[in-house]
Amino acid sequence: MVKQGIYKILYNYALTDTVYSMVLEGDTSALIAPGQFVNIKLDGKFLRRPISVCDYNDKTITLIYKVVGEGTAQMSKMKAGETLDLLTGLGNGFNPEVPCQKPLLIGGGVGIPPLYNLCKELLKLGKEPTVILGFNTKSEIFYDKAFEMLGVKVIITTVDGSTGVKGFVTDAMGDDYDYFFTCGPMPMFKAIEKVAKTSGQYSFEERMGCGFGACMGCSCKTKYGNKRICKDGPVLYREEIIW
Amino acid sequence: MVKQGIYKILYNYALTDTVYSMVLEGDTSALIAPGQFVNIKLDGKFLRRPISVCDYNDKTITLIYKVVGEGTAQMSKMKAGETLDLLTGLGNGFNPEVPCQKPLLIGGGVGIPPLYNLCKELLKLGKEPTVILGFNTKSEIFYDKAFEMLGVKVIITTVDGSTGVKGFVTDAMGDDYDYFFTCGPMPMFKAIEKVAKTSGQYSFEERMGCGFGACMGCSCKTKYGNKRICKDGPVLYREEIIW
Amino acid sequence: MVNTKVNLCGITLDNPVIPASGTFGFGYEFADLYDINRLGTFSFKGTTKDARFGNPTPRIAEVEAGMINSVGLQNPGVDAVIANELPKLKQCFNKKVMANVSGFSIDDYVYTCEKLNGEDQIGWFEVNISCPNVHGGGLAFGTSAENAAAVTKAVKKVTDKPVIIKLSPNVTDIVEIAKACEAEGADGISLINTLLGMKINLKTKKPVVANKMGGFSGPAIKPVAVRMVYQVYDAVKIPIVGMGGIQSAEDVIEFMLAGATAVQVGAANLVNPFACRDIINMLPKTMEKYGIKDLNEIIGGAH
Amino acid sequence: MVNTKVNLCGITLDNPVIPASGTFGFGYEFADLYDINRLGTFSFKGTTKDARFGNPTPRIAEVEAGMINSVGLQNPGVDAVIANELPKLKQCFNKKVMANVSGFSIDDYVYTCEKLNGEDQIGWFEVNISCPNVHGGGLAFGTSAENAAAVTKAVKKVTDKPVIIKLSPNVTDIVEIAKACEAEGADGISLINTLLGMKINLKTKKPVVANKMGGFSGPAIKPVAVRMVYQVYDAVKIPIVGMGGIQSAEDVIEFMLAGATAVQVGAANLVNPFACRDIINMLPKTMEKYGIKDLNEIIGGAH
Repeated sequence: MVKQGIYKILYNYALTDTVYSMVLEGDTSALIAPGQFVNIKLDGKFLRRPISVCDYNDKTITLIYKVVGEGTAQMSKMKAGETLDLLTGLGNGFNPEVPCQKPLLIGGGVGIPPLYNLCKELLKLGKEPTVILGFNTKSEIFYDKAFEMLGVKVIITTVDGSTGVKGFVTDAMGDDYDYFFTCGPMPMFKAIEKVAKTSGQYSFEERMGCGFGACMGCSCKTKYGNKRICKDGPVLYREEIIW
Repeated sequence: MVKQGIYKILYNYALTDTVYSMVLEGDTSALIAPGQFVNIKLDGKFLRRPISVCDYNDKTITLIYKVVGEGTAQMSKMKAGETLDLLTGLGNGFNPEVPCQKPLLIGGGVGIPPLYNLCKELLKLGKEPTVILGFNTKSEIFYDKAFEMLGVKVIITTVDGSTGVKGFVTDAMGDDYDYFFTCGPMPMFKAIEKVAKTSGQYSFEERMGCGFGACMGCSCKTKYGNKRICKDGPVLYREEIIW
Repeated sequence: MVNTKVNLCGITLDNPVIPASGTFGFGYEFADLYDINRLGTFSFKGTTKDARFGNPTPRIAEVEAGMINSVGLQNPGVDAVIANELPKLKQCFNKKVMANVSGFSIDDYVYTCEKLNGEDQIGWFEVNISCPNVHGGGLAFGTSAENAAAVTKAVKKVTDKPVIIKLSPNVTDIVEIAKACEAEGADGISLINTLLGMKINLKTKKPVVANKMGGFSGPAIKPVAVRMVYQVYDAVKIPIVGMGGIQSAEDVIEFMLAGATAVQVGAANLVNPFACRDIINMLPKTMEKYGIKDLNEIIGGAH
Repeated sequence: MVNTKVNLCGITLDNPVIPASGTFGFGYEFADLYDINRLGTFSFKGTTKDARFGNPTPRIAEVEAGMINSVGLQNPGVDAVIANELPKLKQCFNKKVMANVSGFSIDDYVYTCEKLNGEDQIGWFEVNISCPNVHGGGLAFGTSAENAAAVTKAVKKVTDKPVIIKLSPNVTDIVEIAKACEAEGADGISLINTLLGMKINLKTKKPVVANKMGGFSGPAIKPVAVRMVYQVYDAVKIPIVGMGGIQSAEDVIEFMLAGATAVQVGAANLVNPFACRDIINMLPKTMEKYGIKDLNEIIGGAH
């Protein structure tokens, strides 16, 4: 269920040249699954900015965002103590309770953050996730250590080979997995779709109007009818997706 | 000549329930006469807010403004250290160098502030100004002490008689003056016009577009052709005004 | 105590605030967020004869003080609306709803309205003759007085419910079109629909929305909307439902002063799903601030 | 090094940035602020046959992301422009200026253009057929293709200078009007003039501007302007001068991608008298950011 509230910034700092981590304090009760997102009102901007939730507990929400335009640039300049108006509890997140034991978590760039809370949930369920994090180059790498601290196997791929496996996430997938969860850019999804051998869940991005299912701005066709990325997604099962 | 610049707020505090004083630090070189004004850009507002200059020196500008709408309400919440984008040096101010020895300065409400710097200029020229400050009631009174500290005679009028002369500024004008300078609401101007026995200068208000003479938003007809309140005014000589 | 009740074509609204079509679905999804019976009513998602997926994505662009959408009338079609949506709405909404209908021919409008006419939940028809997103005729109805009149006439024949015609602002003479609809028996006029707008992405150097142009809404368009409500109020006797950039109780009052009997809130709902509730909450206090005891007194007050 | 030079109807502009008529007077007052020769050119204050005081005050209202004005073509009349304004301009501006002219009859336009035609300082005529502020005919020319064509034809007969027709956006079909002007020999189209808008003061409960309605401009109207430039570019071969809410070098590029050869900056000048200088300063860097070497390459690039 959607909630609106005012959240206080506790931390806001750069992880790389363009990727920032923001920790917000406030009501987190609307968050019920990994892979959900919040929608942020910024001064002077008409529409809210949807940002996926990296992690949350009963008091704080961690967002990891990339500066891609004016809105996120504005966010990156905010200081601890300032407040933001958020809609929380948005989206139909990942379902970690699917039958599997050795899931792959495949993240590309800013698609990585929502996999973090998912990874924690999978570990709680006694599963043994392996995480593949894809970047263009070494300087863009973030959150690899955070995943390692969860005690899971982390494989890094870089397009230029500056760290880890040279190439794309698909070059590191192997076949020792029984399910996959992924979030990242569309070309990565299409590459995964070609080689994946199991069921899985994809978390999609689309330009949204409202973020809570009202405007039909982010509709897509699936094998089981029209869905709204913001409300019925952003996570869709591999089986329902029309590519 | 118009200058644009960024000014730092040194002080911003309430003088009454609705009237505030703001002292700004920055380039004041464009200010050349009492009765000029600045035009202030506020976040989220398209047009600037024109505010008359109460006083200035080589480092600071003092503005006294009344909260009358969203823009001025926003200004009233700003803190020392914050900055504002100002156009300065706007308007054709009072001319204190007219032949007179005992001028009256007549201010009504937020028309009072520009008379302060004028009063200082008149004193420098060796003249003996008397100041009449008109208010509705005692709680609205401000800047009477500031004028008194200049060593001039200050007469306060209040409509309800709660302080000073009961009535309007015209009830305190008497006839011991040889010129007048006034700034205030239109009904006050019309009352003064009826009783004034000398030449004088009126400082007008009009809803402005630009504040520097470009848009013709604040034009008025005078006996000597069309004038722009923002650029040819805000101060007009009694002799040219068409009422 | 102030009075916020207004009468829209014979039906009393507890307040004049109506979520606009396309920003409130079929209502029931919002019932989780607050009691939607607090609304005056709402206008449901634009419904057509057949189901429509609408336009390709991206469908949304943000602009200064507003947005552009090119959803393209995505809806499940009138039969599914009757079979699935209205029964779900009945569970959480005990007022009359406004049925927003669109079509691509006069027969389409007639078909959809005739089907919906039997539904007791529906209080009014709001006939959208102005959606700028759909190719092939949808545009034409709203941009000529003759076509607007023809739709009005045809729809009036198949329903006894009040028929409100929703006008496009993308016209030279909004007054002429409103008068033509009134002459054919329209019970009300709602305006404005979205302005036709475009935004270009400097990185891709192409229009942001896939359909190139889309409907431009939000506070940016309010001055055009207020002006058109004001103009139409001078020309017709039937009530006006005003809309275009409303996001506060002040805005509601501004539109009513211009001549609106009720108002719709569109884009603001997409920024804040509680927008209409918040506006309704603020309305009495705002009325008091401006010395208004009864909203009915201010309708057209700026004339 | 990027190229910002463009050719507007046979005259090369150093850059495509032109202060819009009514926001830059006759130029010379701005010469105190910066060297106005840095501009592409500017369009001078709308000039009519006779001197006009214009509309009563208040003439200005602020709205979300924009403003409403009802100045009503205040100007000293064509004779005074020639006698007083152009000589003053000559002291500080060595480029060709764009002569914006308005009228209330075809004879008015012809009279004013004929008088100005002998002035060497003038490079182009910009014929305003769309100012929404003036009662009595001014509106009509811009809202019908026939009248727009008639003005074009008449003005073309009395001048060999390029004639740019400035169109009103308050029309159903902007393309039809642009094509009608082109057919009668217009050398260029400039658009958009202001939208017709209104704001009501909740305290007085009356319209803010004395004339009730006025011309609505500013960033709020940019999506409508970009859309119309895009539509007209598809329909005519003559160059387009785009305007409507431009306040940055990015906006200049957006309008050029839509199809503009040059652009005008209006309301932004009233917020910042240095706006055009600042935009011109930012243009090369902004072009580099978006990989643009020559502005001529991007004209109409979004199509």
